Amino acid sequence: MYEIIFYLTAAVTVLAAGSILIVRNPIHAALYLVIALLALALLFFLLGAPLLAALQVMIYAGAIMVLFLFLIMVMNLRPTQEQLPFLSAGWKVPAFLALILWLELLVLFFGLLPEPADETITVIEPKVVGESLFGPYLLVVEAAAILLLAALIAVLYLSRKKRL
Amino acid sequence: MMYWLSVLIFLPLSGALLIVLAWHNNVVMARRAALLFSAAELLIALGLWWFANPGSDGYMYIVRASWIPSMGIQFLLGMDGLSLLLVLLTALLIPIAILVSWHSIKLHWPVFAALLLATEAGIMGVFLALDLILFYVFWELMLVPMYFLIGIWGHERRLYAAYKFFLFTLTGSLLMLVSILGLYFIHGEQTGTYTFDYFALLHTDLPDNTGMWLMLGFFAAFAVKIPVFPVHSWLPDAHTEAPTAGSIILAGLLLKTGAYGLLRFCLPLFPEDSLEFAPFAMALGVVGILYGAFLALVQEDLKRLIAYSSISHLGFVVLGIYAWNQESLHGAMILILAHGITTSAMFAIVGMLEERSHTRLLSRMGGLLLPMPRLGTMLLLFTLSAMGMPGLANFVGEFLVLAGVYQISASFAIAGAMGIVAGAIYLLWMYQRAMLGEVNESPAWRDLDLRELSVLAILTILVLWLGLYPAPFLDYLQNPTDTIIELNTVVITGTEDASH
Amino acid sequence: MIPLSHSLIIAALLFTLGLLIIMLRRELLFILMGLEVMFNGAALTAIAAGQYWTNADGQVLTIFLTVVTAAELAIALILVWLVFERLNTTRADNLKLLKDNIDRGPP
Amino acid sequence: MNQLLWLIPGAPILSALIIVLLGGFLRYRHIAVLASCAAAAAFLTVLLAWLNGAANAQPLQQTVYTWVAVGDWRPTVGLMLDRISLVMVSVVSGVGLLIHLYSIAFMAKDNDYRRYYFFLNLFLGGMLLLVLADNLLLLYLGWELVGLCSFALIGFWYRDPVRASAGRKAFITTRIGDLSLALGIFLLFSQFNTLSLPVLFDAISEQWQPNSQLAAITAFMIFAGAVGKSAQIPLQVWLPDAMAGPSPVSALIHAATMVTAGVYLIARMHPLFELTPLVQWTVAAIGAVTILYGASSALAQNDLKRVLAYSTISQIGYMFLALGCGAYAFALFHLVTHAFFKSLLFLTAGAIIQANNHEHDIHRLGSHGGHSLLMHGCFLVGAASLAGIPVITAGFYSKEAILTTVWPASTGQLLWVIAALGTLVTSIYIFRTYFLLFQNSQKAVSISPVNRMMVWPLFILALLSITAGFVEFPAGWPGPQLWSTWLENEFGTATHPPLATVYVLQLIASLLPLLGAGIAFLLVRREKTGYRLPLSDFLRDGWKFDATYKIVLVGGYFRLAHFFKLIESLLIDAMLHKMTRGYKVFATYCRTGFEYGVLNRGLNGLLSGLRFGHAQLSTAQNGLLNRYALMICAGAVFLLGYWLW
Repeated sequence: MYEIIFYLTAAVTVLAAGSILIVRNPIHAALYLVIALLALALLFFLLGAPLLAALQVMIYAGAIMVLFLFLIMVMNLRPTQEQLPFLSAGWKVPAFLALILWLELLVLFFGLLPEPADETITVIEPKVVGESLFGPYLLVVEAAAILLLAALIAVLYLSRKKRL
Repeated sequence: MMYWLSVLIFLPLSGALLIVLAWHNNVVMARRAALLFSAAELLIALGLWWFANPGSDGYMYIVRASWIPSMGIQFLLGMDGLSLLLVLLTALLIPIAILVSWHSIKLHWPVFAALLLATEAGIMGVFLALDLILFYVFWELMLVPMYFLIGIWGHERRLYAAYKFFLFTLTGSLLMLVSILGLYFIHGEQTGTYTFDYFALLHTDLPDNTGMWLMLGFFAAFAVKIPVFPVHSWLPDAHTEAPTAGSIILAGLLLKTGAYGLLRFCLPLFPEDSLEFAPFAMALGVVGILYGAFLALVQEDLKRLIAYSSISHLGFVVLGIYAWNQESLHGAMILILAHGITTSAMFAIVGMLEERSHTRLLSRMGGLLLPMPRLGTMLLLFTLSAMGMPGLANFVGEFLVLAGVYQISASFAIAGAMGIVAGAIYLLWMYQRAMLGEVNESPAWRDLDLRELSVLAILTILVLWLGLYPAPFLDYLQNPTDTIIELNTVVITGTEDASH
Repeated sequence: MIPLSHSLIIAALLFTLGLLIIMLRRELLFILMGLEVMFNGAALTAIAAGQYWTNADGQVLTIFLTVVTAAELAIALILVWLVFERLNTTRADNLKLLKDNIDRGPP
Repeated sequence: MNQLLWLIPGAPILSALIIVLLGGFLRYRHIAVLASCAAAAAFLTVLLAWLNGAANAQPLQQTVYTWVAVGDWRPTVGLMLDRISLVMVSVVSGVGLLIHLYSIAFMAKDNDYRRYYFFLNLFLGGMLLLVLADNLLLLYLGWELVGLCSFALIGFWYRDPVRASAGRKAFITTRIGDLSLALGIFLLFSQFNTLSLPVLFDAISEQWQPNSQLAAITAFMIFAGAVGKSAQIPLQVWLPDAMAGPSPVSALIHAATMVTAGVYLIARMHPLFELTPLVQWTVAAIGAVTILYGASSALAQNDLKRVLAYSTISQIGYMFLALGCGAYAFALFHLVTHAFFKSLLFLTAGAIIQANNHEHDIHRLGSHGGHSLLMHGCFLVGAASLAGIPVITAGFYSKEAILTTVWPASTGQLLWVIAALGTLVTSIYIFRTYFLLFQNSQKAVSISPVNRMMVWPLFILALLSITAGFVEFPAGWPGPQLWSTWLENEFGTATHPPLATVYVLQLIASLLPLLGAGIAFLLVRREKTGYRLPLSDFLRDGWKFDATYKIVLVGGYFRLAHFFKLIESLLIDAMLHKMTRGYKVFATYCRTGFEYGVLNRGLNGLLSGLRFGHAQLSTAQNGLLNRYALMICAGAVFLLGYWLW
């Protein structure tokens, strides 16, 4: 049962991501992306990472998607007039390359990884993650904070009407 | 107490930085700040003087800190009587240069002030450094701002003069650098410790010819700065084209670094070779005395005339240094001070004349004593000092030099004494053409104002002090002189031992 | 039980799809979305691996990945907006200012 | 008393200092009175010294402070008052005081009084320092200081270029003498390592043999210094021109005091000169020649002050003659009397010239006519004393004393004849001047009354010009011989020939001035009809010394200087320019030959190759985002494939 849910969710994720490739309307694409992200959050949960699942919903599906939508709204984008990939002439080479890449990864995973020793799913509690974050990774957290601050400043700067 | 020596160097540097950063477009504040910094420097120098004991042996103050230990380079400063007096002279002349430039510099005052202060730091460093590399650093440090002082604020042919100045002095100092490195490696190979420490290098055993070559490297750098006869050609141009403050620093201080270098490095590091070289150096000195005096006679440009007179006077210094005895060394050192004061004052006066009439040509002056009695009197006083009037500063130096030289060689002394007569001729001729006779043209001559008068009054007091009561200064010179003379006797007894 | 390799295959699929989006779509917003997909593929890898070794580090890495994505996306979006404002287009093909032009010669 | 010694030179110098510093706040009267008070202070101190018995006691000494300190050698500002300096100090301060008083009225109309009194006071101080110095270094200071003041006062009216040049000439000419003096001092210093006079005299007499070469050289050098200051041949050219200064200055500096500094110097250094008869003889010979030179030149002058200037040269010649013959006491004696009568003459001349609108020519001054009786009388007294009219004038006694001692010296007869001839000519020229000046004086009463302040100094000097001689009667006379006995300790006694010879010589020497006066009377009468002396142009130009020096020395010197300037510009600067140009040529060659020919072509080839490659490769740089992503992907594929394989 557990597995079924998992694979189903995985299928949803992949399908949603694939749909982004082919839809014309940006709004639709955004919706597909939300679906993919939410599905991914479920995958995280199923894999035993509840904290990350929650974060995924909040940050990606919540915040980032809003940004996308907001931008699409502001720019007033119409459904794109571009030739869709499958109808255009240039789709074969990328598709081929992507296929090869996927195969290579497949080979990598099957060829190199040992069989899992433990069959049960172990849930890693948020507490553990938090201890790890504010323990050995404290400095990285600080760095991330600074990165965010820098991004914030950069965005503020770029959005000014009169730049220096 | 000791760290004041470092303060002497870094105070003007930080002052220069502060002025450039804080008041780069506020002329009034920049002037005041520059004056304040140089005055503070003067106060520190006076304080060091006050607490120094003239009778103490060797160096009164020493600062030693590690700088680049892997190469044996230290931050080593030391002050003996000679350095002390020259530091005092430097600290005195910089505020005077600033005061003289008060209104005459129209462009970029803050930068000008900063460069002046940077030069001061360089000169202070030269007079204090006892690590050869440190010395070399300061030696070059004072060159660069000077180049800009001439090149930016000079007169019509300033770029030519600045180039010439830079090329001459740079060539000399590169030769010195080669010599410094040579000495360093020879000493290192002999003792195993590679160091640029002056005291360590003092007693280096040099192979026969090497010593002479190394000495000549040092001598080349110092001779260009002094300047000694065949390499003097940059001086008249640089003096003539430099702004007044530049001329004051050039004549009053930069030339002295050369003489100081001879006394501090050339003689003590290479006593045997210097002794061997002494007759040539004295001959160069004598030639410089007479040659400068002759050329000064036929100059039209007042600044050029004083420049050539500097060559003549510095000839006495070289003569005195290489005569190498009690009287002549004292005389040379006093003459260094006296010439610094006298010539600075004369350049300041010429600057004041130029400010009023925009000319330095003697042919366009004449009769100026009538509209400007104070200026005329001051010029007379310093002219008299320059020509060796007893009771004024230069006389003590020249008399002692000649009295000392006479004991070594009468003919050099006679030739040098003829230089004094020649000095009287060209200086009086100059004075007559500028000050006496009928007034030639009449721009709005006005007499000295309070600022100018006070500048000259300070220098007047010094000239009289040095001339009438030089004993306190001479006391400070006793120790350095004794040190140098000891070297001479060591050499002589040493050779005697070898012959026995 | 779900083997690690399956998770990784899904991750690889996601990554490849994202890459395809980037390579094939001409609209800047789509490209950014493709980028998101790729990031998420990477995040899935990290979490799956972390769970496999029962280690919190995978999740920590994902958190940082999220942070970086957020920062990147914020700046990228504002840039897209600027591009749209200046050039009035969001088509990647129209943004060829960096194209080298041999006829102009070296600068 | 020892502690007051500094006041003698110190008072005038301090006053000079006050004048230069605070003079701006003072008016003429204050400055003049201050300056005169300073001179009076100096004179009173000297009087005090006399009253305290300085004349007979040991020399007074005072060390003011250590001047220079070099090792063990510490020359001081030290003063010494022995009998020689006492004579000089008395004369200098006395005459100086009188001339300060005279100047009060004389300079009243001049605007530059501040400068005048500054230099006059400074001169007085310098001169007193010179004669009081107990070491040669300080003496040299005074020596130069008076030279400076002389320079400044000769060129006092500096707006006239001729006067300004005269000052410069005086300074430089004496400086040449000073050079020699300085070298003499160096020589003494290098020998004895001291410059203190008493120590030096002991050392000289102990260490140097008579006739030794070193002593001769030293003595000669010092003598040359004295020649410059005292305007003897060949350095006499500056003195006639020095008359460009105000008359009181001429009286004080160029007649009474500074020019006699050379005499004082030789007298002071007499232990050295006594070692070297040759130099002594040279001194005498130079003196004798100068007597003739000055007297004959004075004969042909038309400028009143120049007559007196040449007369001064000639009279100092007498002093040198006396010095050369070992009669130091009589040299000083003549110095004193000369100071009196020559200042008298100069001051009188100054008053006459000032009263006649600065007219210097004696012919025109004579034809003006109007001179007061006082002027007439004073000039007559001075002239008589200068000529040495027997018995009643001071000049007679001093000159007689010299002439008597010259005879027994080596080649004394010849020298005596020259000196006697000099006496005759002296009498002729001074009475010629007198007759020319005052021939018409009965015609008119005084037109401009002379100021009271100017009269008193003249009276005193006139009185001294007559009575000063009575302290020393000639040899063989029944009067007292106070002077020579008083100075015996310092110099020893002067010899004189047997009394019979003495009387004959004295008779001849006494008659000569009277004869000269008669000749002068005849000469003046003929001169009015247009007669001119033979060689008068030659004589008036001072034997053409000036012209010769101007061509040979001054011209040569300037030519040499220009030559050096040429060398500087030709050799040194031009060489630099040549080097620069050569450097430029080399650089140009490098540019055209190497740079263009070799480097550029190679570079161009390389460049075109690169351009080609670039054209081929730049198709990849198409700016399309998707293509770039494609390429990244291709790279990833390649890398992964590489690792897998």
